[in-house]
Amino acid sequence: MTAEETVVKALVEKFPCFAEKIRTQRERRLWADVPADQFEAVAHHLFEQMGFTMLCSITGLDEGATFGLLYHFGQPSGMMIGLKVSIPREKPEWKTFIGLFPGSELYEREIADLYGVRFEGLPAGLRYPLPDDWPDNEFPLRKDWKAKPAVAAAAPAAEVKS
Amino acid sequence: MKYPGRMLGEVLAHLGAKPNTIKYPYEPAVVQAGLRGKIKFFAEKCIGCKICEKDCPSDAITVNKLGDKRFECIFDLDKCIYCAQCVDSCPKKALTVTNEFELAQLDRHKLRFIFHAPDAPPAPAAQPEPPAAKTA
Amino acid sequence: MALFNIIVFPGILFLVIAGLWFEFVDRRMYARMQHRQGPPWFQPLADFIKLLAKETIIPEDANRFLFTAMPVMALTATISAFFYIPLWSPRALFSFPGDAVVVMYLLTIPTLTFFLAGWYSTSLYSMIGAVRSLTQLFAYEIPLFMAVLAPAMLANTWSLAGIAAYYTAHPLMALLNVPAFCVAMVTLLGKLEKVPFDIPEAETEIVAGAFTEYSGRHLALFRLAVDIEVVVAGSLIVAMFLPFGLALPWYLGIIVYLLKITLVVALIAILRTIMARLRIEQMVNFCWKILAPVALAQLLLNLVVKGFLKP
Amino acid sequence: MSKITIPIGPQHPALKEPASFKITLNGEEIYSMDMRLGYNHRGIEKACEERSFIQGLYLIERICGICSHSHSTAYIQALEELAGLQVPKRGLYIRTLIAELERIHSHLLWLGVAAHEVGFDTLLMYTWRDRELVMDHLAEIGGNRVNYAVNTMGGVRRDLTPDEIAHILKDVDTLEERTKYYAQVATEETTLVARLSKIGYLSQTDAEFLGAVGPTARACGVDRDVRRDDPYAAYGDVQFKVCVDHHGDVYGRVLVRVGELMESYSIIRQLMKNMPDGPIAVKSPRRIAAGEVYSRYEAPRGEDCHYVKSNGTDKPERVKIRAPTLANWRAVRKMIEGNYLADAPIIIAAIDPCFSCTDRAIELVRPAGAETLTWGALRQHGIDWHRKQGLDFAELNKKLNTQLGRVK
Amino acid sequence: MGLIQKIVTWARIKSPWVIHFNTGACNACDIEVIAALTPRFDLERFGVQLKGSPRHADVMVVSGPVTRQSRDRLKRVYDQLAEPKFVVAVGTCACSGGVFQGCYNVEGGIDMAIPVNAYIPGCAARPEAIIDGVVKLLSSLDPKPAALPAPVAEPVEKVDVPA
Ligand code: SF4
Ligand code: SF4
Ligand code: SF4
Ligand code: SF4
Ligand code: SF4
Ligand code: SF4
Ligand code: SF4
Ligand code: SF4
Repeated sequence: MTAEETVVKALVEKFPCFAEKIRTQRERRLWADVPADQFEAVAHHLFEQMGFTMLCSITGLDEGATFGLLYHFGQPSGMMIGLKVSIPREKPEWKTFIGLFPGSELYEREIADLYGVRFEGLPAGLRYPLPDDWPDNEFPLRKDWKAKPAVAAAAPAAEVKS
Repeated sequence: MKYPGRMLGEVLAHLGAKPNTIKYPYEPAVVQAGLRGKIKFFAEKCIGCKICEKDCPSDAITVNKLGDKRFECIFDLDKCIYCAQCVDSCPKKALTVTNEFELAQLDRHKLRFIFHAPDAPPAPAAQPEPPAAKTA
Repeated sequence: MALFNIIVFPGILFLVIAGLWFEFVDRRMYARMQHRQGPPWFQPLADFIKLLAKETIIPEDANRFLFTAMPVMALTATISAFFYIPLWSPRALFSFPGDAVVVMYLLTIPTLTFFLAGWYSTSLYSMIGAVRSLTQLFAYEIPLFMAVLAPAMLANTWSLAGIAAYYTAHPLMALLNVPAFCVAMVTLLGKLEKVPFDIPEAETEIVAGAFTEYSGRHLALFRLAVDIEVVVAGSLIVAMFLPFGLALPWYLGIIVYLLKITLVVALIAILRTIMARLRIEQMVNFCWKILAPVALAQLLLNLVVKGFLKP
Repeated sequence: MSKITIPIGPQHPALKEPASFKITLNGEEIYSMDMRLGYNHRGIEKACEERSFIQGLYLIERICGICSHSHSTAYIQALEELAGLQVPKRGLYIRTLIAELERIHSHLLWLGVAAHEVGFDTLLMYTWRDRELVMDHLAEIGGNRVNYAVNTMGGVRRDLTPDEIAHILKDVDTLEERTKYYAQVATEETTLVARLSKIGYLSQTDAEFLGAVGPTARACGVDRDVRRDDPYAAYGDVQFKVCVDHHGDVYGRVLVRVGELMESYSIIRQLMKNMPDGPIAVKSPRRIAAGEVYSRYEAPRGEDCHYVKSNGTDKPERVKIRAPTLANWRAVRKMIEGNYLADAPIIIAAIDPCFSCTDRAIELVRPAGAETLTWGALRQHGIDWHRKQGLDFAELNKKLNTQLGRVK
Repeated sequence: MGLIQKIVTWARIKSPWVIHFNTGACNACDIEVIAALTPRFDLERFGVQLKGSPRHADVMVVSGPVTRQSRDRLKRVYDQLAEPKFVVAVGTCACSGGVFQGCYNVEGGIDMAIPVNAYIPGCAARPEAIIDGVVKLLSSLDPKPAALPAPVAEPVEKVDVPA
């Protein structure tokens, strides 16, 4: 049995709802959609029981009616699993994972800034990466967001001293 | 063994040696043969397909049709990132890279570089239109 | 004649030229040891003139009086110290018993002006730089004093001219002072705030230390004061530890003197090329745990030798 | 004693890129640090969605100029996997060669910068002088000293001539010798060792927990390297050892990077010896089939991850970049606590931060709720601290002010 | 022009102290600026010294496109420079925004925020190109520019300068 099959089997045993949803793309690359209510349990299980101790990145996705949050967990052996959870666009709220993966702080702040997702439990801190004078309720990575002149103000070169 | 002044020997040896510094700009720079510098345009080869414009990552090249099979090409040297993708993309090899890199100017306007089309064939003495003003 | 001596030679004009020249020597050697070409000979002069002609900004909440007075004070103190040091003959321009101590004190003044200048520029970096200057001063001043005392004690006089006369008479005695010379060289790096003791102006930590807010004229004068301090402190070291060739005719004497100063400047340049900057508390430890005991041992040695010679 | 907060950055000589840190000090000791990143945020991820794959490649390459090849390779690997392109062997070897040359230039650069941070400019000058050899080769092969633009979809853009191979091999020998010398200097120069060891300590557990990557993690004993764990390009074909060290401090990070330099020389020799013949690229389509891919790459600073999602057009649907420095930030915060202010620059430099992707901006951080410090308060703090150390500036000040006729 | 003026101009040309500011560059231009100070190129030949404090500098070398977050900082640092001051834009980004034109957080070239005295295109501008730009700027200050070597390649085509 390949390493990928082992991981899939272990996961399906613990969370039967995965049976259909895990996709093996190639060596060391697994993908799965996870229901929102199961996500925390799955993440803890991966971290505590299966050696997926690295959180490589959190990717925000704009999928129309929902926002996707794609968590990539890795094992030191190189195995990667991408877990996607969808949260509704009208109520973009999700939980922070800084207790389990402290490194997720900046990734979460980034998504909060760029997509407007609120992370419950994320301590107040300096914003990242948008500028301090960025207007509220402008989330540049949402698909319906277009750079407005007010934001991308490109004042012409006033005078070029030569 | 640890001791302070570990580099003493090396440093003293270089004190008398010829410095590593090149003579530029008093002597011309020695540049690598494949250096990607300013792009050069051959008007006679161009067919006006504008693939170069489309692939340019930084909106630095503009090809204008002046008349029948006559094209001029405008480079904004202050926008070009000298990636030579346009050279790779051009189906007619109407563009090449040169290794000219000393492009500094005090006046930004001088960084717009125009390769003019060859003079129009004498018959229709139509005055070519001025290039469409690009948004600055 | 005295006026000529003060203003032209070996006075202010000479000091300015020598200061700028030795800055060039130092920077050029530094560059060559790093395998690069380095600045042209007129560089320090060009820097100086340019700074004089540049706009001078005084920070709003700085103390205007102190801010402008400090560079002048640093400059005057260093220059006046110079007149008490015998250069190429056992005589100095001015001399009185105990002038060695006065010169040492005068050379402390520039550091104090750096401190005050930094403190009253009220910028964060200047203030940290200022405090570091002072902390560093307390660390190196004692070993430096002790190191300089050693040859004076042997010569049994507190006058620089007297010391010079003594060693001209007993040249071999100068060899006894080699450890003190080493201590003095190292502490000199601290006094001149050169690597490894450039902590008060560590560029990567606190920008330019006490001078961060200085610009134009004031900066030019400060830089000049530092350049001249190199020559003056170098002269002091030379007078104390390398008292050779003082009996030569004056033209040879001058050449020998210049060579000796060049040697000191070269040593400074080499030392600053091959070391990394220490941290302030490492520097203090080093001064107290290593330099001070060495200087003390030298003092004891000289005492014993003197006891031997007496009877 | 009260704690004070000082801002460092975004414009600061120790940081060549803008970032701002707020450091809360307890005396001269650092109590905590927070940072404001974002000065370099340009919005590349959004811009990628608005440009074609090929235009995006040049944009991605310019996320960071120091390891431009890392980002461009991570991205192009993702595209090739999406499009199902089989890159010819020779193309992969050239890509790997550039990757290793880049690692050499980056580590030499870092060694110099680290030396500069502790005031040892001579080492900076020497390492950067030798780095020019690598830059020459990169310019020779790629056509530019940085942002070589070697990658293209389906392979690489320029081939190697036998002459160049011989030339590179010769310079690798020179560099190997120089590196051995620098390793000696770094481990034997007392003043340097005094400044590097025992500062910025991070334990192995913390390194793993905080998600540190690259040399930063390997210097703490974390044995991870994407080149070995998840091989890409030609790394499956070469033998190399992953450099791990257990010092956990800045000194350990120097050792790891020097060790990696030596490994890179050996990798380059193997690549040159086994360089296959054949084409260097395959033809690529303009549109790429829908799908999503996660690509990993071991950049000089650690693991670089790119996620690319395509929707079947000639533009990507989503590009996500997780640069190595970003992953290391949490660890830096931990490392810096309890060190002296004077060591802050070298500790920060020790992870080899580049903010251009992460965004370079360091501001020493203020604890939540603390009021802004006025100059007066800061001055008072300085006085208090030094009085505790046995220096009383207040007296001095008073005297001075009375003398000047200004009664305080 | 009086003698003093002449001497001052000479000193200014011979002693350009530089402060480096990155407004959001990709680092490549920055490392090339640093590389220009190292042994192979050694800008100190022309009297260039890299300074940390804006108060000490004459020339501000700026790399990178102006991002929203760095714009105000840039202006502030520029204001802190003592007169006379010059700005050199290094790299295509600093000249126009380069590849980052149109990114939402990028405002464009340096001249959007502060006046620029010399533009050095290139991505990244080679150290030689930086030297070339600095020398061009300095010689423009000189009423009688010293003869500079001819450029490596002659411009072949007619150059048209739109008004
Ligand atoms: S791609 Fe070539 S042929 Fe087409 S417009 Fe551009 S230069 Fe002309
Ligand atoms: S070299 Fe690159 S940036 Fe310049 S015109 Fe060609 S494609 Fe555009
Ligand atoms: S060669 Fe390809 S890219 Fe070029 S014009 Fe023809 S189809 Fe288009
Ligand atoms: S780390 Fe970045 S800012 Fe620092 S020296 Fe290197 S390139 Fe410059
Ligand atoms: S790790 Fe740093 S040097 Fe490497 S590509 Fe990323 S930003 Fe550039
Ligand atoms: S972490 Fe630094 S070196 Fe790496 S890509 Fe980002 S800016 Fe560049
Ligand atoms: S990679 Fe850097 S510049 Fe690009 S979007 Fe992310 S934070 Fe911004
Ligand atoms: S001009 Fe090019 S190399 Fe320079 S900062 Fe911009 S993208 Fe980077």
